[in-house]
Amino acid sequence: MLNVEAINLHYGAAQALRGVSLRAEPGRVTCLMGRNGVGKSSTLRAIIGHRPVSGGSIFWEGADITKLSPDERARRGIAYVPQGREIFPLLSVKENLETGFAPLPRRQRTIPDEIFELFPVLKSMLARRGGDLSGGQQQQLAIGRALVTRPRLLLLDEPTEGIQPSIIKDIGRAIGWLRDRGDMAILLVEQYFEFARDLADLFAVMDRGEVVMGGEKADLVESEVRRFLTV
Amino acid sequence: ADKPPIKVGVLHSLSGTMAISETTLKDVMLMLIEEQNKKGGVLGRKLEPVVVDPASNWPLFAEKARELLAVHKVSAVFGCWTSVSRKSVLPVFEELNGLLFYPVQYEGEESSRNVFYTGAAPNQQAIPAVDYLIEEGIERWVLAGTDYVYPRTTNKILEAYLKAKGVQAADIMIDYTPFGHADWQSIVRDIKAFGSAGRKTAVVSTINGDANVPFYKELANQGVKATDIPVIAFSVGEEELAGIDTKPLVGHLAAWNYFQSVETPANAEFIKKWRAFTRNAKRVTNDPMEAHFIGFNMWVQAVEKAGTTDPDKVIDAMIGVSVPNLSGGYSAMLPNHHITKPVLIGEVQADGQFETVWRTRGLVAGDEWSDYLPDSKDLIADWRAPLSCGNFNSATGKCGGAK
Amino acid sequence: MSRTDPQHTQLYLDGVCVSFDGFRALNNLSLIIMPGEMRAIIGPNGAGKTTMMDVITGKTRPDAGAVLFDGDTDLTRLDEAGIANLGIGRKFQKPTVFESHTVWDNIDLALAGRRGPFATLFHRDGADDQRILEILDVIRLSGRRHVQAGSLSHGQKQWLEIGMLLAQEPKLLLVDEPVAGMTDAETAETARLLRDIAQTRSVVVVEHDMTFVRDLDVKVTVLHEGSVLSDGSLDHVSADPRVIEVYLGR
Amino acid sequence: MKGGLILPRLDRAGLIFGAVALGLALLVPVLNLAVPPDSPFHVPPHVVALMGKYLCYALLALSVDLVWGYCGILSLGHGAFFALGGYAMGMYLMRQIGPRGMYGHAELPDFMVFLNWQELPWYWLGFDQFWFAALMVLLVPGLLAGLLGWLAFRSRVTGVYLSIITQAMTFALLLAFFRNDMGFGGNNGLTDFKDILGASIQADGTRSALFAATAVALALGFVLCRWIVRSKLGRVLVAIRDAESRTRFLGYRVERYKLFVFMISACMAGVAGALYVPQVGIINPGEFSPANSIEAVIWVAVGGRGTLVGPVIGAVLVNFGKTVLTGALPEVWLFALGGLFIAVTLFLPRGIVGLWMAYQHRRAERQEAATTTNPALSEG
Amino acid sequence: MRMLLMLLSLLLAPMASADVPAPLIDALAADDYAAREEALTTLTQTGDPAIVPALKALAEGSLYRRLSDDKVFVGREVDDGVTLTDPLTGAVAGVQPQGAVERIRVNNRIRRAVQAALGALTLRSPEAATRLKAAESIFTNKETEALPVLEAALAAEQDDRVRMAMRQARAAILAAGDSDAQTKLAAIPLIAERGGRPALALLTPLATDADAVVAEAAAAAARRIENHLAWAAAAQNIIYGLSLGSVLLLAAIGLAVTFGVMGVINMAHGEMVMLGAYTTYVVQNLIRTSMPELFDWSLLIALPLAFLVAGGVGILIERGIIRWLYGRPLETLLATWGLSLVLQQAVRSLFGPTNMEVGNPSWMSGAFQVGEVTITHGRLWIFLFGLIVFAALMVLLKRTPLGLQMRAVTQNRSMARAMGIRTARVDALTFGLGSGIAGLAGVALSQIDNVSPNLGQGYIIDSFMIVIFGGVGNLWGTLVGALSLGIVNKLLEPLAGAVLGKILVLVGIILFIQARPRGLFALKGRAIEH
Ligand SMILES: Nc1ncnc2c1ncn2[C@@H]1O[C@H](COP(=O)(O)OP(=O)(O)OP(=O)(O)O)[C@@H](O)[C@H]1O
Ligand SMILES: Nc1ncnc2c1ncn2[C@@H]1O[C@H](COP(=O)(O)OP(=O)(O)OP(=O)(O)O)[C@@H](O)[C@H]1O
Ligand SMILES: NC(N)=O
Ligand SMILES: [Mg+2]
Ligand SMILES: [Mg+2]
Repeated sequence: MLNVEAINLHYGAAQALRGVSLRAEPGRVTCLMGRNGVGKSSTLRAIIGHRPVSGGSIFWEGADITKLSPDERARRGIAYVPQGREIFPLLSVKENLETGFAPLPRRQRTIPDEIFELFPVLKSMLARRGGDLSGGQQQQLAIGRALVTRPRLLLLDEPTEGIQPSIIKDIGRAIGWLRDRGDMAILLVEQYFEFARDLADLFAVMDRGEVVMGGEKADLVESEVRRFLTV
Repeated sequence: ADKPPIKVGVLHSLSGTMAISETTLKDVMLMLIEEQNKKGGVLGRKLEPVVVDPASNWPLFAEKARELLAVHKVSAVFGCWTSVSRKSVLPVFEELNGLLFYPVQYEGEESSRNVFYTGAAPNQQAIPAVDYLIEEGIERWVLAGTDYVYPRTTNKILEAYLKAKGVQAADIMIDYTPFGHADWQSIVRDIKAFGSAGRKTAVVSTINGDANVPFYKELANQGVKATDIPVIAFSVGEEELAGIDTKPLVGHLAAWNYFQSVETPANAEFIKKWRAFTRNAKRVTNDPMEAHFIGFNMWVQAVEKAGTTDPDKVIDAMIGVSVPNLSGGYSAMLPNHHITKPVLIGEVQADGQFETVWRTRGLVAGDEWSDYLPDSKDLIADWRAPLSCGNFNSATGKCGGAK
Repeated sequence: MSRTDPQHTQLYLDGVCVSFDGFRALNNLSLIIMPGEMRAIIGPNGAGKTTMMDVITGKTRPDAGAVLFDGDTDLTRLDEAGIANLGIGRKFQKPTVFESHTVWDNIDLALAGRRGPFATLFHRDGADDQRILEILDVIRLSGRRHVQAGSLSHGQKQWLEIGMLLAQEPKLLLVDEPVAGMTDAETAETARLLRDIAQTRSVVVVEHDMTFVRDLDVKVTVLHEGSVLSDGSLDHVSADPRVIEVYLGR
Repeated sequence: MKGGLILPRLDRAGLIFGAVALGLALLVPVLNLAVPPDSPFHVPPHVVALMGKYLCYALLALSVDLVWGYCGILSLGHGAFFALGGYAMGMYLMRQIGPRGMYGHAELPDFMVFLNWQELPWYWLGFDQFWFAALMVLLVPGLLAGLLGWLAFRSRVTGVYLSIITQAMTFALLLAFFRNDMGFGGNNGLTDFKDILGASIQADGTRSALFAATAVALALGFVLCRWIVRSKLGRVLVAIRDAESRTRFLGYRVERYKLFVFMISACMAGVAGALYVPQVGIINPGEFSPANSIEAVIWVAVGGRGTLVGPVIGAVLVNFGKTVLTGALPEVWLFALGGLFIAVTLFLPRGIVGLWMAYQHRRAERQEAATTTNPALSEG
Repeated sequence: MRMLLMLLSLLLAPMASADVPAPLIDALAADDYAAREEALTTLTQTGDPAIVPALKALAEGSLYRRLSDDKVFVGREVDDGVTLTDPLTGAVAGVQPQGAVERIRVNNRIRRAVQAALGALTLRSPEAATRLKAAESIFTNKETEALPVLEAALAAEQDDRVRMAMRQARAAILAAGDSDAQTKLAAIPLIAERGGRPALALLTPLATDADAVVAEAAAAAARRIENHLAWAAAAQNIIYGLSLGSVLLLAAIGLAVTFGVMGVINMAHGEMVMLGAYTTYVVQNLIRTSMPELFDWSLLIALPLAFLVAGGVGILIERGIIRWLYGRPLETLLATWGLSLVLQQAVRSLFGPTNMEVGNPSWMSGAFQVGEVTITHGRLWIFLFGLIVFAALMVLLKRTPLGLQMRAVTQNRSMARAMGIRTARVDALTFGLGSGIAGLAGVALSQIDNVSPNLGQGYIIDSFMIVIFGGVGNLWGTLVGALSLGIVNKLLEPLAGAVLGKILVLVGIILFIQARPRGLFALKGRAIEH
């Protein structure tokens, strides 16, 4: 169970997050929405540890991880699919996937077949350099790579960006399947409203660095949310 | 006792490429000054060394020379190794009327009123060395050098000299390499090939500094023995040998004016003091150190003679000063600001020392303007009044160019 | 299609092939854009859409085929700058802006104008302020104009790049996934903007967002494995079973 | 109203800088020549020479910064342009010696005489004329930079590849000038100069004049650089530095821009070298050594890359430090200098000027943060 | 059977039984070199093999004069003096303190005379190899006086190879002397058969012999040999090139990790090499003083230590300095430059500025001959070592999880952390690895170059050049780049000279980079744009 409690985050003197609080639970999908530049990615960066928070705390599985390094967080079962893919450009597709072995004990160091079922194109391009892939292929690789680590918390930053419709549907199904397995908490940042609505169990809407609305899906009033997503 | 000390500048590179050779000279100067102070200094005043580091950087040499003379107002400077460093500081010494003692064998072709050349001129090293080898029956010659002025000039002189002795051009091979040349495989092979023509061959090496170690290592590896093709070097002394395993090199030669192995009481004393000063029972001595020893003692004597450190007076007093050298005998300062020295040929021994196998009967007077170069054979230097000229042309009867 | 006369076309691609170490990214691709036409290009990931833009803008040289601009200019002989100066502007799939320049300077650099070193050296500052302000307004970044572009969020960079494209005033715009990472409202806004632009120039848009493509309301070309799989109206191609199979999914 | 928050302030600093340089050009000669030696305000001649040398280095650093700081071309061979300018000047100075050389030869420099050269090589012709030498000071480095740049930028050699070939260039020149057969005096180089423009090179007046000329050249170089970087061309350069290929897609011919600044920068370095030689009295191949070029880059980094004041401050400071330390701590000064370089990188990531800029920047940001409620606020 | 032959040959030896009078040997202790040489001549004229030990001792400098009675002994230095043995009988004559004996000095002339004398004397040695060497020695010295001894030995010789060598030696003497045309003509094929430069040196004067037939035959033979030598020289140049290339490879390969993989412009790389060389020195020094018998192992002991020392220092550097500079690659130039100054000065302060002596173990010394091509052992080992290091590094980077992590971290540090890779550890290990390899290179370089504080400076430019030439980030490029630059260098050197050759190589690199702006093995495709 992830508990983000009133975190602040600064870029230099500019404050990007103001008292953001969030929750993510195993077996459920938390969906984070908001316009461009409101701080969604910043929130995920704070959770994985790429940026230090300047206030507040982050708890994961009961422990305070606010001060831990990103690799330690990864070892505790948090995986991250960043916006912009962040593929290792000169590593082959296979090697990109194998970087996910780092936090695993030796006997678990295999690439799960589900990944190739979900993204068949990766299987056919194992030897190609990650940087040579098309944008959408890279996005698929980034998701696959995160799954290799067998995470218990999956952070997805706009995972459908640049992906063809059929695979978006597959990803939706996959996320649903992972959720239904019940052992994984999923925090999803998504602009694509329908996709988010279909998957979310919990939601939070951000504006200007703050969470302005949030709660159970049942409480979600579509028009209210849409208000925060319009320009 | 309260008289202000006399400052003495020490201008040797303590860092950079030349530190390897020059640092020792700085230490020797400190030792000589300390010794002199124990004897009560000069003119009843203590000597105070001013050490600076020109860092093997030639313009920095000029800057530091200026600093020594203009800021520290030193009475004399002992320094430089490479010719270019000397060339760099020369105008400074002339402008500010300072005294420089230059302790390293060099190409000659220079005489400045403000510089005293205590190292060998070509006729005090190269020519006798070649004479020795001719006597040994050498007929083919490899002149191998680092590509800079000293080897170029020395080899020009030697080439002219050898040809004057009847050696054919085909029997002379000249080869230049860059500073710090490290891969000698081909050149050693070529030397071997040149030397296997059935006539006795020797290598005259003006290879400088760092390049020597890999050169000798390659000689050893390719099995070039002194009995087959001896190498005679002008820049390889005890310090350089200290970095090489000399067992395979026994018998190769060097020409100097001093070897550590020279058995004179003065030398034994010097070595003892040096080892005590450096607190190292194995420290070696070498020729430029001896040159500083001579130069320093000459300066002390000249200052005592002049009764002042005033440069003009000391410069005049220097000529004719004569002090014991370490190889046996007295070296005297000549009117051309070069000195008289014995020339010794030594063979490398397994312990890294040289054994003298030949020496000139008497002392050889340093000849600044070579007799073997067409444009300099008419020139002489004589800094005594009334001539007082560094490049007097005896053919035209005029003192050329410089003041 | 490859028989068509290139004359009077804005962009003319015929039989273009590109391969990377044996992998055929473009396979005998032919495509024609007429002046003032807007075309949407869709197709599976890896179909070759970005590669096609690389070929048009001179980033990648085709192994074979003709690429003509304005009916007669052979683009394969020109370098990137030369092509850009013909009036071909591009927005990249991954937003690329000058990170250490301000938002303002990014637009300023993109503004149409002479591109030579001496022209820029003697360029009078302030002459284009009005135009820059207009563009900033359109992309809603006026308030951040003095901020370094590197500190923009992902979506803001997308907008900035669109702004740079506008500033360039090209004859042909190549827009690779303009709405990725935008909210639905922004997506609609972008579609409107592109339609405006297309009044006066030719536009090629690549997108996976079908709502957006529908909003554009133009002819759609579907690429697959480096060549055209199908084209026509969105409704037409959406009904094509092959398109559903490889792209839209069920 | 553009150019961010920092540049306008640097601008003022820039103006101040120009004024200081010109002031020095006047003041130092006056303090040297007109003030009696026993006055505390007297500047002794050796200090004039030293300061002149620093300012030459400063001009070199400025030229390095123009290409590195603003265009991302890390040249590890700028010392070559400096040295070529120096050699051009040195050749002029050699010719001025005339028959006053050791051998009294009317035309041939001494080093040619004793290596048996019979006549002056063709490439020495014309150097007896100051205007010709001055032209060569600009032309030779400029053309070499043009050739290398044309080759390299055209085929898009960038980053470390470019750095290393510039290094290869200076290293090759080092070896070439080393060769006595080249006719540039081999390792000893050119020395023993006597006159420049008819004035004795050792006269205090000449020294002061040379110093003043250097200060003026530095001020001019500064103004030139400032003009370039503040123009739209300057912004294109920075764009090239940060995203070269993106700049191309906007229609800028990157190679022309690079060539333009590279050549200008080489000419500036050449001028610096030309002013350096009469003040230090020697030019030899050592100036081509790659270490010298690296050092110039380091002055820039110490002072602050991508600012124009930075390189000047860096060059003067590092060289002043060297002067002091090689005299005061001859045995350990390398520890101090090396330590300084490490410390600057670690603690002053943007150099000395960067420190000041960071302070200004923080202040500005705080002000901005105080007036705006939300940084993420966009108009919409 | 062999015993029998040996006895036979001893009996046949004409002068073997003659007793050598001791005063002849004592005369070797004469005052000056000329007198000593004369004494030597007299001594060798006895032709008695019994003087061989004395001659060998003389050449090696272990012949002593006892001051008390001017008698000459073979001496061996021991702790408290010199152990003397009688040069003829081998009887021990006690230990004398250092001051009581004096070493008999020799010069090259005496060494040469001894060598020639030994050549003749050892023609009847029981060892075939020694006889072969003696024959070879006569071939090169061509001393007419050796002819009778040689002919006698030839008559008794049974070993085919030795016989051949002796016949060639005989031919050499005859051809060099003023024999008749017939004899010379007979000698020419034999000499030609031996081949090589010494043969050529013999044939060249014969080619201008008064006798036209002799001249013709000699000229033809000389041409054949010259032809053969030209081929050999070409092969030799290639081998030199490979050898130089392997030195460059070793120097550069560590940089291929710190610079090529990590992107650190590591100006202190040369100093890591230097640390490796100094480690070798320290190891050898310890071995010399405490366990001289281990000397031949010194390099093998030094290798892991040099790796650890340089690698350890590398890790300290990474943790202390480099790690703050990721993302600012150009600034690593500044910091590592400073570092290299500090390290050089530190070594200078610690060990002094002069060269340190690092010896070659016996297996690294000398050379062997393949036809006319000489291969020195040291160079061969360095070549093999370079390849081994290369292969090991390749396996580590491409086949191990650590290697994968190293590459991942340097390509995208923050994403690597998010994947759970301990970037701090991996960074330290990568830099340590590159530095450690540089240390290994130092061990190898200590065998052929100066061990001084400037050691590293000599290699840093070449190393960068090679990594760039091969293509940054491509190990194969570094390998091929180093070897090909080595070969090109060595092919140019005989044509243009060392200085001009080097300039041409540099210009070549500049032009090459125009053609391949990202090096020999440039990475292509989109991937590199990131
Ligand atoms: N590296 C950075 N430096 C400075 N400011 C930054 C940086 N990254 C983001 N910001 C600022 O922080 C704010 C929040 O950015 P963030 O990336 O979290 O937005 P987002 O909600 O993910 O937007 P988008 O939908 O466009 O991805 C933005 O105003 C942005 O300008
Ligand atoms: N340098 C390269 N080496 C190998 N394969 C490459 C290279 N560049 C592109 N490819 C391949 O070419 C194909 C076409 O890529 P492209 O980027 O054009 O696709 P796309 O249609 O833009 O896809 P997306 O919708 O995912 O952006 C992909 O399969 C990609 O992996
Ligand atoms: N003077 C010398 N040896 O350079
Ligand atoms: Mg985002
Ligand atoms: Mg694409």
